[in-house]
Amino acid sequence: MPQMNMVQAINDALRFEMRRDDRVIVLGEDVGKVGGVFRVTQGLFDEFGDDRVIDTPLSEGGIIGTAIGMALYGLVPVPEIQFADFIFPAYDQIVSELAKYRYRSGGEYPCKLVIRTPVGGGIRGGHYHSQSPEAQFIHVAGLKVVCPSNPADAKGLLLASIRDPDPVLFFEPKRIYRAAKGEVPEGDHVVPLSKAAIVRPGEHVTIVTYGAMLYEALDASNHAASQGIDCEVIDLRTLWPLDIDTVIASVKKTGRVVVVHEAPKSCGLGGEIVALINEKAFLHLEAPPARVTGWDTPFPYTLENEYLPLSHRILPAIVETARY
Amino acid sequence: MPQMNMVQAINDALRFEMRRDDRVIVLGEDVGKVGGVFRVTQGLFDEFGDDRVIDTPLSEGGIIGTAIGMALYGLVPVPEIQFADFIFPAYDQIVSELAKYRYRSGGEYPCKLVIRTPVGGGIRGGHYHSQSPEAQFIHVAGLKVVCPSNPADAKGLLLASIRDPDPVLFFEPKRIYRAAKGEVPEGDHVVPLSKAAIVRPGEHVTIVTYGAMLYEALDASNHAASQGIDCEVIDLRTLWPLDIDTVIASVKKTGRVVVVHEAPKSCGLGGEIVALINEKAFLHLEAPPARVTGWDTPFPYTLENEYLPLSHRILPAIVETARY
Amino acid sequence: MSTATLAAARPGTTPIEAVAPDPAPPTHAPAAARHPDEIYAPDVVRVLREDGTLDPATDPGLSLDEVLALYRGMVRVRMLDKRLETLQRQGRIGFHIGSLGEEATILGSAAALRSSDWIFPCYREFGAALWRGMSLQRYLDNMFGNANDLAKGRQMPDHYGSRAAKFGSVSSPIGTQITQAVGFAWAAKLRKDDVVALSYFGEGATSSNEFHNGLNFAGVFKIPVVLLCRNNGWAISVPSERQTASPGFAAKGVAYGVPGVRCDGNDLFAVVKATRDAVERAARGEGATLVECMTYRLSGHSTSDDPKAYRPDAGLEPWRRKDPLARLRHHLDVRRVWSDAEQKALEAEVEAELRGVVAEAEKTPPPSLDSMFDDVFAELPWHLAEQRAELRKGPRAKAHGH
Amino acid sequence: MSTATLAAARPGTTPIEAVAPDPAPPTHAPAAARHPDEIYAPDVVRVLREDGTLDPATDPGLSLDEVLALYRGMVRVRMLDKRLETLQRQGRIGFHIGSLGEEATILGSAAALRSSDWIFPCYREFGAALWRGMSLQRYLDNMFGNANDLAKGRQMPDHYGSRAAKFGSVSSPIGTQITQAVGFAWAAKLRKDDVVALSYFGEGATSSNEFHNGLNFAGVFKIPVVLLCRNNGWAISVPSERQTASPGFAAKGVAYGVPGVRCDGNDLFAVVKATRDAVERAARGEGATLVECMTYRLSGHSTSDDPKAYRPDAGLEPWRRKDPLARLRHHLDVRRVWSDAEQKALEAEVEAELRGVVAEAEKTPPPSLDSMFDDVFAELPWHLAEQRAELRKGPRAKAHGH
Ligand SMILES: Cc1ncc(C[n+]2csc(CCOP(=O)(O)OP(=O)(O)O)c2C)c(N)n1
Ligand SMILES: Cc1ncc(C[n+]2csc(CCOP(=O)(O)OP(=O)(O)O)c2C)c(N)n1
Ligand SMILES: [Mg+2]
Ligand SMILES: [Mg+2]
Repeated sequence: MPQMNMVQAINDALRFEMRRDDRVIVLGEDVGKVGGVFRVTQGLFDEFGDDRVIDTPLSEGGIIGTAIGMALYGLVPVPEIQFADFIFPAYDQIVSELAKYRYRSGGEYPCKLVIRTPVGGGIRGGHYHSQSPEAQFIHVAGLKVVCPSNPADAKGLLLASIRDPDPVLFFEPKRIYRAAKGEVPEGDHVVPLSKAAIVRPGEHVTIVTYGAMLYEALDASNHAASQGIDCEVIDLRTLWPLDIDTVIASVKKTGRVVVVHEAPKSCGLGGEIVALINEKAFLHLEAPPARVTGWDTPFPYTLENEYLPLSHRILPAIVETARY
Repeated sequence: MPQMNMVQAINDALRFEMRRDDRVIVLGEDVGKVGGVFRVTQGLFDEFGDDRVIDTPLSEGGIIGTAIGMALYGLVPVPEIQFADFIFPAYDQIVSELAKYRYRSGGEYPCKLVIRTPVGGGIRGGHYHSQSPEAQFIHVAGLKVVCPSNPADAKGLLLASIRDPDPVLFFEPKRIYRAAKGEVPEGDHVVPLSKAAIVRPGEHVTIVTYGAMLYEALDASNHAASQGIDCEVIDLRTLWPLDIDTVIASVKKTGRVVVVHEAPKSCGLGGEIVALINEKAFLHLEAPPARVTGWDTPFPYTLENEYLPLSHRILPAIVETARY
Repeated sequence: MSTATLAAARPGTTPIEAVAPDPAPPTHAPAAARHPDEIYAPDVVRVLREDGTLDPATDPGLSLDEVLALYRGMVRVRMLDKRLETLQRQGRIGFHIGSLGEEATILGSAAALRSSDWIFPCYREFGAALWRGMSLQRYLDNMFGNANDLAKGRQMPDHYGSRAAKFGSVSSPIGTQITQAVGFAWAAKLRKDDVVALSYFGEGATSSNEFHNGLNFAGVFKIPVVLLCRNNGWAISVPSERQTASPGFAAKGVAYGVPGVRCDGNDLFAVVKATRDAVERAARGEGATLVECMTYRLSGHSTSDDPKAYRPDAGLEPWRRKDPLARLRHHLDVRRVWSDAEQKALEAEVEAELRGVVAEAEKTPPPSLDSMFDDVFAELPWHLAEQRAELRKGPRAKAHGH
Repeated sequence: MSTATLAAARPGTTPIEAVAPDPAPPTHAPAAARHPDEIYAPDVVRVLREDGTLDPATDPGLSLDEVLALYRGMVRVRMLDKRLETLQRQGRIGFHIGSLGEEATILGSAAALRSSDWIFPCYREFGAALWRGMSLQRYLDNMFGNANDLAKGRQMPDHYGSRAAKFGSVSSPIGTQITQAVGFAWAAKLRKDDVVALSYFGEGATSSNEFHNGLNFAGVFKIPVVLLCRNNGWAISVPSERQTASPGFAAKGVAYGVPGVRCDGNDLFAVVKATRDAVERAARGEGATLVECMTYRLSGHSTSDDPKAYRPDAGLEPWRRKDPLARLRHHLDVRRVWSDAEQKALEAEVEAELRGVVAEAEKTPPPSLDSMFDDVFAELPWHLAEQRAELRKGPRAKAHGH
């Protein structure tokens, strides 16, 4: 199997699916000739031409609005939003329209597309090139939300997302775009949605996380291991609808849980996971579920590494939860 | 004290503050001559004229974007969004700009305004005249979120919101715009932000709610009382930053909690409250905190009363929590 | 603590329009004054002359059968509007948003489409849906939100969609359909299919984000789309001159390299002409056209609105004289192709039809409880399965509506 | 389960531009070809002639002192751009977004404002901030995100704001400042203050929602605002002809009843003239003007961009010949008011200044940990007090940047 980074794996998935299914269309700002500002769509313009890899005007509402129209026609658009921070001009089209199309039309008009967008910190992007807005989409009924943590999953989840009948927000953790490397199956490779991965089995504390913070959780787990704490690390992969069975089974085993995400704490996915665990495994809890997240501030520039829930902040939460 | 409904009380607050402070400006769709589609701004156009009560073009982005500019100049705009469902075209201005202005400018540019908007179900408004998007704003650092449940609070919280130095989303539960009536203090009347009200003291189960669902929670509490269950009902009033002390004190007393809101369950404010209770009162919990909320579907039309977390759905949750 | 009357605050159903009319008289001149004159501007497409004859220079050449069919359609729409308003006043339906005065714009534009073409509607064009073949029964089912409603009772009245009629899904947020229509037609272009999309929107919607996005993409990518602005003078209480300072709505096309055309929107023939030209242009591969139909909303914005609060009745007079139905009837009279007897028969026929569909819709039960959880996703995920089970188990709410 | 190399995936700092240039040659003609010719269109305001003299018909009549001050300002900006690019390459700052080739547009427009007027910037106008009196030290502090940065190190480099300079807060989301500028000027108008706001934006931003909203409100309410479009030919890799099919960017004003003016953006005098006229119009109460400055982005979009991937160097030639600094210098030479010796002295002076401020900024410590929680709200609420306490208590991250 070839070694790839995340950028290459996503590119591979797009290329594979565009060859297989001529309904798949890529559109967005700078996705064409230059191949995207992160080069994720590199080479697609040359292979598939201006009709399937489309540089658009600078308008996220226009990108998503027209992609919705294309989807209603029967194409499978895979629009790119250059940074997740810039998805908000299209928020109305996404939450009022895309999310509700199938439902509000009584099934007359399913509307399927995949919005790809780089997410999260780690590139010194400050306020507007670092945010993780997944909760703002999970709360809205009708959207699926995916966030891979490694190249193989990135390819497999993207192919699953494109073939899934529902609209998907596909968040790509840009911090690990190039840093996460690994073997990626050639050709067709699907990682099913709504299935988490137990990346590190363990007995004492469950860590639920996703995206770039997986590596921080693993690093903290290694440190915890040296203190005799054996963590089970779950990579959600699909954030919504999430794999509740895997989470609950783990918590029933460990009785202790730490949720880690980059997004701000309040009303983030972490709170939802804690509430679900309360509803489904209350009597198994040996310690209060902990959250290690971005602070409830805008994403800062210079103090980025103090903002992110990196290993050094996860470890104390693990220890405290284990010792509770 | 005069009797008023919510519409009258809010109107009274606006009129009072506009007389007191000539920096206060009302703008929005149909707020002028016709006094708003719910008549909340009725009479203000006649009293204050076209320069302070402004009918705008049909553009929420324009309304909020220009209101931000006015606020930067030193005015205190109180824009109205006709229905909370239509706030999303302005979402970028709110979450990317308004919420971050003070922070990103290092305090050079505080940006203070109050967005008033009718929220929630109860008027047979279907998908797009019924939603409760508070979580989509609470998650974003820098915004305060308020939701009154009665005329006196509506006036007092609105005056507090207008005088508060931070941007406030002021959600008005339209279901009780006219149905909630009560005495409202004349003249100046401030209800401080971030202070909840214990509307019904009780010993057995804490109910945390806000807005129109308060009355459903009270109704359910009355039914529960006849089964010997004594509920303490907390009206949050300010949704963010919420009055954590009141909530935690109550849960420490009762050990049992039911959170009720109209918004969809997943990643809603309910999950956040449950997680906070876990963090701050874990050892006091006698039963898993329960959530009674809108379902995770778009807001339906005909089945509206089956969608909303009305008394008949709150009661079983109270009983189950009490008997756990 | 609150001094509110708690009991009173558990309402049943508050209708949206539970608002008192503003007693204050309007203080600035209504927009009404503006349009009747503007219709005579040299650039405005007109066909039907005051004397009831057609201007041969612009006549789209409809056959007599076509004209009569459209006339019948317009009468049907007007009767339907009246009936729905009555049903709403009687509390039998919750809401209606009508097209009084805009029938020529709506029917004429729908009639100018080819059968392969698609409509992306606003909320005021049920006449176009019916013209395109949506059954009246299904439309009434939507008004009652019953189990037979194509939208499964999930949306407000007048929010439907019909794939069979190539008529998109109505939603409330203003303007969103414009960009979607552009994307849909773009897809057709990419697939080399001979399909044109037409998007309806009010002049108020030209202020929305999506007007800007839709028009801009349509211009840049030469999309086969017709962007049809119903300029009916008002966006609820806001007159069109407060909507923009541009010389008109068609003129906005310049900003996007999209040609703009204005027509007399109360002249059925002019609407057919302007729309048909635009459809043909699109089909020839020449791209989008912005068509402004200059018409007038004779009724309130919807059954929730009382226009007396912002618009003096007097301002309506010049527009009442331009009533599109009366003008068309005058034309038929001049041609001697329609009689009072035929009119009576038509009205009786529509009346009978209405009575039937209303009765049927009213007696159809509401959608099933379970249906609330369908179609959020293609398949029911675990959390919705749980919520459905909870709803099934729990006590029932008092139903409303039915 | 994942096969990823987990260790490798804990990066330190990946700079935004960690991207390889695309080796494929560009396949369609660059926009570059378009503008140099367009500048000679009859409607375009021009002053500075090829021979270095000024056209008296349009000459804004700057004094020699003013001209020299602007020339010095432009040289300073260009030297600063070069230095910042170097600092970024050396890894001493994280990012820079420069103005190479756009100096006349930026300085000329800033100079046309009165001291009471305000700027709502895009991200490429540090030259205007410095012209308006923001200190170079504070600007460098922002580039380093240190404790003296007015933005307290919270935003990326080139995202600053200075109340003293009447220069708004730079943010990344495209177009948002346009509507804000309109609202700001609207407030001034409501308060009857003699204040005009000027908003900068690129031609790419004309596709954003907020261009539409800002222009529309500016037209309807006759706002004293200058909407200044820097048409520099590119929005990152997207040429301006893919941004719109309109005949030009100034032409978009028609859609809003806002007059549009184009000027040669590489002609300092033309920019002053067009902007000053617009400011005066606004101050006279005649409302907004859309000013398109036709210029060219000679550099990449930012230090994160490699323009070779989409723009052949050859296309730059006609624009290099129109370099605004060279043209202004030629004018000075023709007037014999500037010498090579003066140039050398100026460069030495700026060089010394730069050395000082860079050293100072670089040695200034990062903002304090606590500062992360300030200014989210005016007062620290409980949840942020808790989070601050948690951060204080916990182990420290490895710092980056410094
Ligand atoms: C985004 C959004 N904002 C506000 C509304 C409320 N609203 C419904 S209809 C309407 C006026 C629309 O006017 P126009 O576009 O002219 O269409 P018309 O009703 O005249 O046909 C408004 C403001 C809405 N539906 N969506
Ligand atoms: C809403 C939004 N979308 C995308 C981006 C990413 N982006 C940054 S600059 C830019 C191009 C801007 O082009 P233009 O407006 O012409 O300004 P210029 O850079 O040429 O000065 C893009 C797409 C952004 N910052 N904001
Ligand atoms: Mg209208
Ligand atoms: Mg540009």
